[in-house]
Amino acid sequence: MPLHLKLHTTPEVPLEAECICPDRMRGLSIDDINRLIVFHGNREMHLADFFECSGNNDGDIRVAGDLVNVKHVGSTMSFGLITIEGDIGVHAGAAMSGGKILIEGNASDWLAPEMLGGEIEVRGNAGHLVGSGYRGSTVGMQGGEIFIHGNVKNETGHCMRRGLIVVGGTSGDFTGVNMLAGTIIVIGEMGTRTGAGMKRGSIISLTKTSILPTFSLACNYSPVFIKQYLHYLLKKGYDIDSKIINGHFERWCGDAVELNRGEVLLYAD
Amino acid sequence: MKMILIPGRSAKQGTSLNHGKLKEEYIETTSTLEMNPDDMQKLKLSDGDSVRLKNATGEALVKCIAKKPGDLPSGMAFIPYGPPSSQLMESDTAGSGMPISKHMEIEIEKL
Amino acid sequence: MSENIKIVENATCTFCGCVCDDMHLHVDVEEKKIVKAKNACILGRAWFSEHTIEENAPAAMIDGKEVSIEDAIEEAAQTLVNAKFPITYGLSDTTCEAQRQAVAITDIIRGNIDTTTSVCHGPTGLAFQGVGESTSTLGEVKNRADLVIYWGGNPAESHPRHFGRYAVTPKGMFIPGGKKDRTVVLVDVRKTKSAPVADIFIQPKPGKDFEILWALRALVKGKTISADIEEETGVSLEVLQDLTEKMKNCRFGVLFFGMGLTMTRGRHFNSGALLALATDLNEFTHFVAKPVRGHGNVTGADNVVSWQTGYPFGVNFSRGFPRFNPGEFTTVDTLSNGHADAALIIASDPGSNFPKRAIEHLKSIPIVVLDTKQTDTSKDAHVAFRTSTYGINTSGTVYRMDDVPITLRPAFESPFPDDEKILTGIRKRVHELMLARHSANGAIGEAKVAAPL
Amino acid sequence: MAASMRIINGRVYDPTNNVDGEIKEICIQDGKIVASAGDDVTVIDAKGMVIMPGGVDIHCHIAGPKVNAARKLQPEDHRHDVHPATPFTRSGTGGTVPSTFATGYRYATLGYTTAMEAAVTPIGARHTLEEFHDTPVIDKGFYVLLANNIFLQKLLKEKRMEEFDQAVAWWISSTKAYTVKLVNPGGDEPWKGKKNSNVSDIDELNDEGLTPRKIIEAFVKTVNARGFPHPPHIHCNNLGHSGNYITTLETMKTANGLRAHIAHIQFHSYGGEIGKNPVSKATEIIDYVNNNSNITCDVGQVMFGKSTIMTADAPLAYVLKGHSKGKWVNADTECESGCGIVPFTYQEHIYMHTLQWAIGLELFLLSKDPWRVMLSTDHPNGGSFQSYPKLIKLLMDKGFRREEMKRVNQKALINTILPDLEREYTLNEIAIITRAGPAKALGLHNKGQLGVGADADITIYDDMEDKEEMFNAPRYVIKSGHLIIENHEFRNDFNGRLLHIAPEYDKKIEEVVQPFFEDYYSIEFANYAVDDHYLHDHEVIPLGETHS
Repeated sequence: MPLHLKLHTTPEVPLEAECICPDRMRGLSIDDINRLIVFHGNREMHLADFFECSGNNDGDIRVAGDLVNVKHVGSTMSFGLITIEGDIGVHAGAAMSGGKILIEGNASDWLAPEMLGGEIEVRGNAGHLVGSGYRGSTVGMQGGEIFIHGNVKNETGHCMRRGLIVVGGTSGDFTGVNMLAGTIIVIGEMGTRTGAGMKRGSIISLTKTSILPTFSLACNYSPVFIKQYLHYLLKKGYDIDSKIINGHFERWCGDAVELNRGEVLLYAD
Repeated sequence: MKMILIPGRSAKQGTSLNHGKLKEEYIETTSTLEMNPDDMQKLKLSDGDSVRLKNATGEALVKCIAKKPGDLPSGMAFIPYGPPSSQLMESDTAGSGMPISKHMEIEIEKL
Repeated sequence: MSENIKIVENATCTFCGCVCDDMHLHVDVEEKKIVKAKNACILGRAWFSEHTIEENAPAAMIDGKEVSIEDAIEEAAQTLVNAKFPITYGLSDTTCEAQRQAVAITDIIRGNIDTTTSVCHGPTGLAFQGVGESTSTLGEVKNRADLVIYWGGNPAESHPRHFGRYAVTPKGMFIPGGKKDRTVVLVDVRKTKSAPVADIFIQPKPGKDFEILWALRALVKGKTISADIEEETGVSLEVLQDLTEKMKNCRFGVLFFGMGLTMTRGRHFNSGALLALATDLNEFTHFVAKPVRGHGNVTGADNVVSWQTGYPFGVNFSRGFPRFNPGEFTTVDTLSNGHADAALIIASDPGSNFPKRAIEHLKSIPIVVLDTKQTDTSKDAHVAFRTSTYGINTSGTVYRMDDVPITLRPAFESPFPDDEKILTGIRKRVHELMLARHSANGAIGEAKVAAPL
Repeated sequence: MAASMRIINGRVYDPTNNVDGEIKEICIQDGKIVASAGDDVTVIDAKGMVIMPGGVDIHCHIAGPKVNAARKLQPEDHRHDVHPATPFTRSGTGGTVPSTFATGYRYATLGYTTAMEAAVTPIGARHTLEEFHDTPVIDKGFYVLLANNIFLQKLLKEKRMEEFDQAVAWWISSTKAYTVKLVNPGGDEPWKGKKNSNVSDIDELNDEGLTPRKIIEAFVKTVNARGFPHPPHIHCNNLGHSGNYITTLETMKTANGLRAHIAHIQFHSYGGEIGKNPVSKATEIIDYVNNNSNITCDVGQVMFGKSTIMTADAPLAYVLKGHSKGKWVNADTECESGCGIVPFTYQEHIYMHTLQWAIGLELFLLSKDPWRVMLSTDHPNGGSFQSYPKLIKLLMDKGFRREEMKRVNQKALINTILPDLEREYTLNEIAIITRAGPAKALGLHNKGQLGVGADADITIYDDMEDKEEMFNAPRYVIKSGHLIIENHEFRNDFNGRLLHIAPEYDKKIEEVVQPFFEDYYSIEFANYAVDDHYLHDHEVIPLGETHS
C-alpha cells in the first residue's frame, strides 16, 4: 500500500514542498513525515499543516488535492514513484535522477528542468520550459525520459544534452532551442523557431512546421531510428498512424549559426 | 477586422505623464489609436471616431486617428502605453517575466 | 515669477535612461518651480517645468485618510511583516540609495523583489545571462562609432537626445565630422519619427526580427541564406547582404535596440540574437550592442539588486536567501498567478500598465505605495506616502543606461520626505519586528532547508 | 560598540614584531591593540589556538562595474551556493563572484579583514564605493586604472611631465583610490580602434609614438616621487601568452630600482613560443624578484575548478572566449579602459591549466623573501578567494602537494621543477604572505601586525593538523575591536572602512583636463569627481617617503 498524502488545507500562497520525494522520506515514520518542513511563502511549516498522511512509506507516494500552488514536488528524487492525482505546480521533478513521477492531470512550467534520469509521464498538458535549463545554465536535461500526452508551451528541451521528450499534442515556440543533443518528438504542431541555436540532437515532428532560414533541407528519407522511436511510443500509449511509422521524413540540418550538426525531421507523408 | 496592435512610447505620452497619470491629457493620449487611413476607410472611420478593441484577454474603447500610410502599414495600429492597452494584455510571460506587450492580435470594430 | 532665481548647473535629468547631466536649471526658489531647463529635450523640459508640488496633499495616508508619517511607517511595516508572500516592485524612478533600502527591507521580511526591468529590458537581462554582451559606455560610441544601428526602438520620441548627445550627430575623437562620418541604420516595423535620421531604413514585417537577426548571423559567418527570406520577413536578401558587409567592414559598430525586440514574441531570444550578432561581428571588427533603457534609474536598480543579491531582478527571499527565476518571481507573474499577498510599490504604477489579470490581483491585496504623485496604483493603496522627486528635490545616485553612475544636484526642496528616508524608516521597523519574531520562535534565523533549486 | 578584550593563552604569530608562535596576551581597547586592559573586560581563552592579525588581500576583484556584470552574468553559479541571512547579517549568494554581503562575510569567515579591489575605471569609482558600502566587515580600497587613459597618454606623448604628475594626483584624489593600476599598458587603443588587435611588445610604438615601457616608466616615477604607500600595481603586457616572461622581466627592469608591484605574476612567467604550449619560467622570474628588493608581487595562483576571468585586459578575455566557447562580455569604458569577462574552469587534465597551477606553486616555493611574494589567486581569475585555505595547505604540507600532483596533467608537471621542491611553509611564513607582507607592501602600518597601536583586526584559529580545515573556519574573528565571529558563528554585523589616499595637486590641472572632457567624455566634468558622501567610514592613508 502506498503512502497517501491528501491536501487538507489549500495554501494561501505558494507552498514549497520538495520534501514530497521518496529520497527525503526514506526510512521515516508517519510522524516524522508529518514533521517534514515545507515553506508556506516565507513561513516554515510542517507537512502535516497541509497534508493528511497515511499508508506505508515504501517509496510509492500518491498525492491528491489541488496542487497547482505546490512547488518542487519530487525535485532531486532518485528512486521510487510519485503519483499526482491531478494538477501539479512548478518545478516538479527538477534535477531528478531516477524513479518515476506520474502526473494524472496537468503540469505547470518548469517540469523536470535539468533532469538527469528517471521518467516523467503527464497525462494532461505541461507548461513552458519542460526539461530545460534554468536561466543562465548552458545545459538543461541530461538524461531520462519525459512523456507528455497533451500540449506543451515554449522552450521545451531548452539546451538539453541527452534524453527523450515526447509531446503528444502541440508545442510552443523555440522547441529544442540551443539543444546540445538528445531527442524531442512532437506529434502535433510545433510553434515557430524550432531548434534555434541547436548544435546537435534530433527534433522530430509528425506535423509540418515553419523552419528557420538557417536550416537547410538535406534529404527526404525513412530513417530506421524514427520507426523504432515510434514503435516505442505506441507501447507508451501514444496513438500513431502506421502510415506515419513507415513514412518519409524531410531532414533539415542546422542550426547553421552553430555547429550545423542538429536535425529537424518532419513527416512528409 | 483583425489587426496587429503595437503599444509603445510617444513623446506626448512622455510629457503628459509629468502632469499626472490621472490627469486628462495623459488619459486622452493613451486612449488614442493611430491607424493606417486605408484601414480607417474600410471601417468607415474618421479621425476622432470611437472604436472597440477586443481580444481573448479583454477589450478597450478608444478614439482613432489616421497616420500617413507609409508610416504605419495597413493591418497595424499603434497606441501609447496606458490603461487601455493593459486591458488587452495577456499575462503569461513564458518564463521571462515579460508579457507580450507589443504586437498583440486584436479585433477592431466601429462603435 | 519672483526675483529670487537660483541657477543650478550640471544638473541631471532623470526622466529617461539618457540621464543627461548637462542641464542648466533656472529655479524660482519662492515659487518652488523650475522656470527654465537649458539643454533639456522636450521630455526633459516637461519633466522639469511641469514639476509642481501639491503643497496641501497629505504626506501619508492610511486607507485614504491623512495620518502622520510615523503612523504610516508603522502600518506599512506591520503589513509587510504579516504577509507570507510580500512583493516589492518598481524602483526605476528613485535613487540607488533608496533602492538599497528597498532590497534590505525585502531581504529582512523574506519577500520578493522585482523592478520595472522585468517589463522593459528584462528579457535582455536573460539574453545577457545566456550569451554575454559586447558593450561600451556611450562616450565610446560618440568617439568611435562609424556605423550606428537602431533596432526596434524610436529614440526620437522615447530618448530625444540620444542622437544629438551620444550617438549620431556629436563629433568624437575619431569621428571629427560628426554625423557625416557615420552611417545610421534604423530597423523598425513602423516608420517612426526616428526614421529621418537614418541613412538606411529597413521596415520588416512585424514579429520577424528574430528571423532577420538569425539570417544576419548566418551571413556574417559566411553561410548562405535563401532569397525566400524576403517573402517571410519583408526584407530582401540584398538588403541583408549589404548590411552584413557594412557591419563587417566598419571600424567600430554599435547596435542599439529597444522594446520592439523584448516585448514581442520571442522576447529574450530576440535580444539574445542581437547580442550574439554583435559578438559574432567581433571576429571582423570592433562591435558593441546596447539596450536603450527606459526610466531614469532602471539601470541603477539592476545594479543595486545585482550587487546585493547576485541577480538583477525577479528575486525571492522567502527561504532566507536570494533566488532568481523570471516567470516565477517577476511581478507580472507573482500578481497574475495570485501569489502575492501584500505589495510595496516604489515609484511605479503597475496599476495602470500591467496586464489586466495582474492589476485585478493587485487591487485585492494591501499595498504600500511611495510616489511623488497620485497614480492608479496609489489611489487604491492601504498605505500611501507622497515623496519628493529624485533629481529635482533629492540628491543621490543614478545610473545611466550604460551603467555610468552620476550624482544628482537637486533644484529646490520639497515639503515631502524622499524615498530613502521613508524606506529607511520601514527597514528599521521591520528589522525590529522580525528580531522580535526570531527571539519568540527561538532564533531560527538561518534557513534549515537547503535551496530546492 | 567596540569592546575591551583580553585574549589569553594563545600562540601568537606576528611577524612584523618578530613574534613567532609565542604564548602572548593580546589586549584590545577602542578598536586598537593596547598594552594592557582592565580586569572586567571580555576574556577570550585561546588555549590551543593560533592568533594572527586579520588577513590582508592585496589583489582581488570584489566590487565595481565589471564585478557586477560578472555577477549578473552567472545566475547558474549563484544558485548552488546560497548565503542565508541570520538575525544579524544579510543574505546573499556565493559562487565565484559572490554578492557584496556574501563577499564581506565570507572573507571574514576565512579570517580576512582587509581586501583591495585591484582594477576600477575612474568613471566606475562611484559605483565601486557604493558596492563597498554594502560589503560588510572588511576594510577595503581600490586601485584605479590609468595606464590606458587617453588624456594621460596625450600628456606623455607631448612630454608634459609636470602636468602628467599633477593629473595622476588629480585622478587619484577625484576617485578616492589607493594607488594606480596599470593593465596591459597601451593595449586598449588597438583593441577598440584597430579591429580587436593588441600590443605584443613592451617596446612596440603606437601611432602616437608611445610604447608600453614609456607609460610604465612614467607611472613608476610619479608614484615613487610622491611616496604613495603602495607603488604602481602592474598587470604586464602579454598576460597568459607563451614567452611572456621576457616582457615581465623587462617590465620589472623598467622600474629601475624604484618600487613596483607586479600583479598575479604567475600569469606572466611563461616561456615558449606564441601559439604553442608554454613552459615554466618560474625560476627566471623568481630569481629576479629574489634579487631585487624594489619589486613586490602577488602570485595569482590558479586553483582547479570554476573561476571567472574578469579583467581590464579585454584582448586577453577575447582569446579565452575562443577556448571556453561560452558567454563573453566585453565592456569598453570611454577614454579610460577596456574590460572582458569569461566564465572559466581550470581542469587538472589540461596541459596549460596544470602548468599554471604548478608555476604558481614553484614561485611560492622558490621565493626567498616571503615579504615580497604574496598569496593571491587574483580572485576570481585564478580561483575564488574561498580556496585560500586549500592553497595554504598546498604550501604547508608537501605530502598533500604530492597527492595533488598525482591528479594533474603529467606532461605539464614534468616541464616544471615542482616535484623536486620539498619546502613547506611555516605558520610564520603563512602569516607573512597573507597578512604582514601585504600590509607592508600596501603601507598599511596599522594592519597585518599585533603591536600596540595596531588596528584590532584579529583572527583566532584552532591549531589543527589539517591546515585547510584550520584556515577555513577561524573560531574567532575580531574586526576593529568588534567580536564578529564567536565559536564559528556571526554575532555581529559591521561595516568596514574605505582606505584611500589623498595626494595633493595643483588646482590648475583641472583647467588642463576639462577641455578634453568636454570634447571626448559623455558626462560633464563637474559631475565626474566623486564627492565625499560616498566615503562613509574611511581612512586617509598618509603618503610615505618619496623616491626619485
